[in-house]
Amino acid sequence: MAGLTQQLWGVEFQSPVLLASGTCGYGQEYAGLIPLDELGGIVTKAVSVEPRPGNPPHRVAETPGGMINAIGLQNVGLERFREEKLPWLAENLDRSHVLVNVVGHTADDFATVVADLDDAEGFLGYEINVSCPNVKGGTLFGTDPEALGELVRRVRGSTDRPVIVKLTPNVPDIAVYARVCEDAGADGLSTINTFPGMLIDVDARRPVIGNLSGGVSGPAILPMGVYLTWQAARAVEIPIIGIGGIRTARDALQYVLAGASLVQVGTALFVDPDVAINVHREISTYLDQQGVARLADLVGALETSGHV
Amino acid sequence: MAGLTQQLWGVEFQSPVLLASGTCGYGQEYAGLIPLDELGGIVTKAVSVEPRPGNPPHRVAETPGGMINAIGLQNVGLERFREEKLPWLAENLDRSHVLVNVVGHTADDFATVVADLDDAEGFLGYEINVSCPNVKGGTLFGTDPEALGELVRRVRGSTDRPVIVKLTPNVPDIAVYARVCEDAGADGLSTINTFPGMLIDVDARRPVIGNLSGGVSGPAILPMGVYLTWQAARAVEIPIIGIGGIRTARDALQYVLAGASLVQVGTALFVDPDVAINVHREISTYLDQQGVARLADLVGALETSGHV
Amino acid sequence: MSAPCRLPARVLSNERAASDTYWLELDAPPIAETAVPGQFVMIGFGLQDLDAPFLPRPFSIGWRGEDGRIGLLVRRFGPGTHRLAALRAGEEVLLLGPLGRGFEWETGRALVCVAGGVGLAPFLFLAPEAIRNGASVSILYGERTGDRVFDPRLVEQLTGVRPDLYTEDGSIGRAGRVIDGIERGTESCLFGCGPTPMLKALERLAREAELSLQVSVEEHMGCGIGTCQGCVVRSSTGDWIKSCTEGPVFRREELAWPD
Amino acid sequence: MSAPCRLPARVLSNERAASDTYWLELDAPPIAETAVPGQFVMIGFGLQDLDAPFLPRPFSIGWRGEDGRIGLLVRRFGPGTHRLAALRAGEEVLLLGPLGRGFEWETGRALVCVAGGVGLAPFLFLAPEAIRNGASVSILYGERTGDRVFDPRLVEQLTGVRPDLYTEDGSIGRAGRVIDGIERGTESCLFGCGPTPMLKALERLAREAELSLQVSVEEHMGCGIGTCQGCVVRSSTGDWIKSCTEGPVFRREELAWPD
Ligand SMILES: Cc1cc2nc3c(=O)[nH]c(=O)nc-3n(C[C@H](O)[C@H](O)[C@H](O)COP(=O)(O)OP(=O)(O)OC[C@H]3O[C@@H](n4cnc5c(N)ncnc54)[C@H](O)[C@@H]3O)c2cc1C
Ligand SMILES: Cc1cc2nc3c(=O)[nH]c(=O)nc-3n(C[C@H](O)[C@H](O)[C@H](O)COP(=O)(O)OP(=O)(O)OC[C@H]3O[C@@H](n4cnc5c(N)ncnc54)[C@H](O)[C@@H]3O)c2cc1C
Ligand SMILES: Cc1cc2nc3c(=O)[nH]c(=O)nc-3n(C[C@H](O)[C@H](O)[C@H](O)COP(=O)(O)O)c2cc1C
Ligand SMILES: Cc1cc2nc3c(=O)[nH]c(=O)nc-3n(C[C@H](O)[C@H](O)[C@H](O)COP(=O)(O)O)c2cc1C
Ligand code: FES
Ligand code: FES
Repeated sequence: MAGLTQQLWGVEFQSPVLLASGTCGYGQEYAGLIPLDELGGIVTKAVSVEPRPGNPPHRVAETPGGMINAIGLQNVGLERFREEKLPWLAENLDRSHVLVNVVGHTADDFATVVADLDDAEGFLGYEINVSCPNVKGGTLFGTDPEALGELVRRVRGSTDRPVIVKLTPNVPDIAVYARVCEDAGADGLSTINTFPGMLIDVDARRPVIGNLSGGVSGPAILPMGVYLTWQAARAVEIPIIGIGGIRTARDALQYVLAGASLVQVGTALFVDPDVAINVHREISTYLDQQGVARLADLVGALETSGHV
Repeated sequence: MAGLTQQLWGVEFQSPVLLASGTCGYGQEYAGLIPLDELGGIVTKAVSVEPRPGNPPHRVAETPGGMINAIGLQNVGLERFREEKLPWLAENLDRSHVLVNVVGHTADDFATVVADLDDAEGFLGYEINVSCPNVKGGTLFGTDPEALGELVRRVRGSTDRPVIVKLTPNVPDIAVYARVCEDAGADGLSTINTFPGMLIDVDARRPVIGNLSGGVSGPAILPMGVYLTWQAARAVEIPIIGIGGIRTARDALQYVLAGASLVQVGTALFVDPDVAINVHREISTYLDQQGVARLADLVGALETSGHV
Repeated sequence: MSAPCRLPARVLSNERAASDTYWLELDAPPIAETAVPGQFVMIGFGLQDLDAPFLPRPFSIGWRGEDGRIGLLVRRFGPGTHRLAALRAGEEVLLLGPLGRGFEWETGRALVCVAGGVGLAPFLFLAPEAIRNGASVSILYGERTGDRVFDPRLVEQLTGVRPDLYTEDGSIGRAGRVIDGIERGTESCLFGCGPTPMLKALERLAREAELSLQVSVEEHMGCGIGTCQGCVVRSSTGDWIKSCTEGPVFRREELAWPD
Repeated sequence: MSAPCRLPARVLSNERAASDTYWLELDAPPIAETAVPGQFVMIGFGLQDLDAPFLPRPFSIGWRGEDGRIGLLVRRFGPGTHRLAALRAGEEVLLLGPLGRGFEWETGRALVCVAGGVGLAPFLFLAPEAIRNGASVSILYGERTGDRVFDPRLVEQLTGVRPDLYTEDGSIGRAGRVIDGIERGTESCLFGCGPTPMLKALERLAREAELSLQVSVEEHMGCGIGTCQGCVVRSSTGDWIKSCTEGPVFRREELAWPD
């Protein structure tokens, strides 16, 4: 059987498949349904210093080949996350890893969350969400190289745990942002977050989404995600987590060939909670069929010679 | 019957529906299939100073809810366009309008095309393609506000015909680019061009597309297109042409409510050449049902009060 | 309340029950065995095809059989429900359920179920269960037009209760709105399921008459199990609360009722 | 060559003809009346549902009936062909056609049709037409495995020609590649349709033996009618030329044949 394990950030990931932030809550909700401890890991819903009330409904709606969401980063806040959510993760996840998705309005906010959680148990590191388009100013860090570098340095200085920066897709050249993060000390990148989008109820002449606009996810964004992952991977040495529209092993392997060491599945979970474990199994079967010994051999193995 | 005509740039558009650049050639190819002269108009394949050979195959492939293309702006070049293509358009299109999509490597290139065509017959104005992601450097004008302003001023100075700038979607804030174009004298904006994307043949471990990456179009990008049209429309006074993923009247009306005076259908033509005329008819039926007298009354009529 | 399960379920039958209205029976033993009235399922179409619709769709459990069948009352609306209406016996869908919090009642109470349109569904399930528990059940069932009425004899067959029928066009049953049929000043428990305007009117009535009321609400959903926070409604304390796990059934005091 | 038309076409029948291989008959009079052998149709699924596949798919016209029917030989490959294989009589697809440039021949010539797999399709249409024109036609038909072979008796019935059959696994017909069956040094016209490696081998053989050869090529297509420039192949002069309008049938001299 092919080896699907990946050695990253000083630990072993038993599977390359993680659950994406915002689509698996704090893990607990999916506990009976998904064998969480057999996965690579989960990324929590964004955690901010204060609890966030979030946006008015509708918060989700279907779009062609995907969905749009504007949750508004509703979350329980740092304190309840630490007291109520982390202990469950510490207790129940043994072999899979937890990344805490962190969000804030200022670099201080981010640093506060990181500093406060850092000595707690139950997680491996942080995924810094600089790219959520749903909260006012939320794109700021993710689309401003200077602010981004500053933020990553701040967070880097507040922890020795792995710091993974989750990039926003709506930039002209993601390589620039990838390098900024690497230079500022990031240990990895997650590519990509959702695309800003809007859906209009033509009869009501109103936006379907309470927040007017939201983030588009799902299969519709797969080719964009693969492209941006490839662009980022060519720009930096740090490992990359590929995200966007994954629903099959072949989708995941596109990200891997483009340069991702791990992948996350998000929206597809809503359609089928088994998707994560199925993707894992199908990757394994595929590697065996192809005679590939280790998944690691495929990371960034895209062949482009003979192409333009 | 509701009025679907729009008065723009000193002329009347009998229909708000146009065919998008690159999806209807130079019109002639669809002549027997689509009642071109009943539409709002067509936008030609990009015209550059010299003929362009274009990219190697595969040039097109299917993606979830859409397609990816990397034609590489293959076109007959300015001279043959003027000699062979424009005369056909001048002769055969009476009531619908032609926009010539212009592309180049330098501001000079653009100005040369415009200056050379300007006294020819058979078209209304120009759609300046600053956003094609397929040719190296092709995103330059579209993602660099300064270069964009410069380019638009150059083109503006070379013609009295309407100059419409077609914006690229992969920018953090399209309003900035919209305003730059307006300030530089553009008469209108087209939103949006395709999203950079990549598709990988997992078995071959190669990009499916000969050019490695290409532009994603089709229903998958509809919510992004509506959002970006809304953002652009709020930033400027000049009219906007909404583009991206349109296949039904309701799709088109989303763009109209978001602020577009006209729309273009592209990829959907490949699925059904009747799409353009069907969208026109269904808009008409819809307006009648809703008791809306003129389509113009819906332009930008999105109601957002009571939302966040 | 037992843990939900994921279950590819075979369509046993799918019959047109009225205009745009279908009675869909699925083979889903684990759900049939544990569900309580007011709970729902998410129906998805899987990831193999990229067919629309993409997101799963929520439906009240409208009935359960001893043999593991569940019945859903589906009204055609958009692409998801059109797809469901077109299902044929033998096809498969992906179920997640049972989900959410159902209706609650004390034995011996008189339950008045107020159903607007396919809001009838949960009460088809509730009525026989409640009657078995010793409650007395009446059903007020309203539709806009007569052609959309789910046959009252079928309702009686499934529940043992003959519904009081109202149509706005007056073509069958009494002319008027279902809400008109509620006797104020009763000691009964009101249960409501239907369009928001109906629920609002019901709430006003219950508030004024100081009646106990539980309603089943409908909001767009992503996951159905509490992870995505997509399905919130405003609580009486001003918070956004998840209708998929804290609801879909709420006591009227739990919710904010803006005009 | 007449102008293509857009046509919602009803499926008349769809029968499994071999492993993964289907014979699909559509009601398409305007196409049946004007098509010439080697031309193709684009089959799309319309814009109403957002079902995959999105882009239309190209298929050689494999036969035409007097009564307006056309027949297609479809091999299951990816989502588009899976969908086609599952079509049932009465369903509709969206056709665009007839498209492209077909095979050309002079009356009285001996035509040798070399078919790899479903590359057989255009020759089922060509053979009877050419014979009616006074040409003599032979068909060399190869498949990788016997289970994929379209019944030679059916070929004979449709075309009047009994094909020389080759399978690589040797299970039916002669063991080996179809290309082995070509007699060098004949005065015949070679026509080829099949996988690219086969076409390349055929081209080398024709070049060396100085035989006339026309091949039908396959490239990904967007529009099928020459507007999108999606379907290019390399010409012998180094240009990218559109296979949908300048082809899909090319004389060997028109194309570049890189190794
Ligand atoms: C708990 C619950 C129980 C329900 N029970 C039933 C039932 O028994 N019978 C029945 O016919 N319908 C029921 N509905 C409504 C049903 O879910 C919607 O009619 C259906 O989702 C519409 O999908 P569509 O694709 O046909 O329409 P669209 O309007 O095209 O759907 C687009 C999006 O909006 C969502 N949406 C649209 N309308 C509703 C709605 N009323 N509630 C929730 N989401 C909606 C869809 O899920 C989808 O994500 C219930 C809804 C909820 C929340
Ligand atoms: C002129 C022409 C005639 C053809 N005639 C026949 C025929 O008679 N019988 C038959 O079985 N097949 C024929 N093909 C091939 C057929 O079009 C493909 O098998 C089909 O498009 C594959 O679609 P898919 O969704 O099943 O596979 P996928 O590989 O998933 O398709 C993905 C994309 O690639 C394109 N694609 C994949 N393979 C091919 C291919 N070989 N040629 C062109 N595009 C491809 C598809 O159109 C689609 O856009 C012909 C192709 C061409 C160009
Ligand atoms: C309902 C929902 C909530 C999300 N919340 C967050 C979040 O809190 N933080 C974050 O970084 N990304 C969030 N995302 C983005 C996802 O983690 C992921 O990047 C995106 O959905 C693309 O992946 P997918 O197509 O597999 O869903 C959310 C996505 C969805 C659908
Ligand atoms: C095959 C193809 C070729 C295209 N060529 C051009 C082009 O030459 N110039 C241009 O401005 N846009 C070009 N586009 C972009 C379209 O005009 C349009 O902006 C985009 O496809 C989004 O619209 P759609 O989703 O309706 O296709 C092309 C698109 C496709 C699919
Ligand atoms: S639907 Fe996801 S939390 Fe309720
Ligand atoms: S397929 Fe569009 S030009 Fe050939």
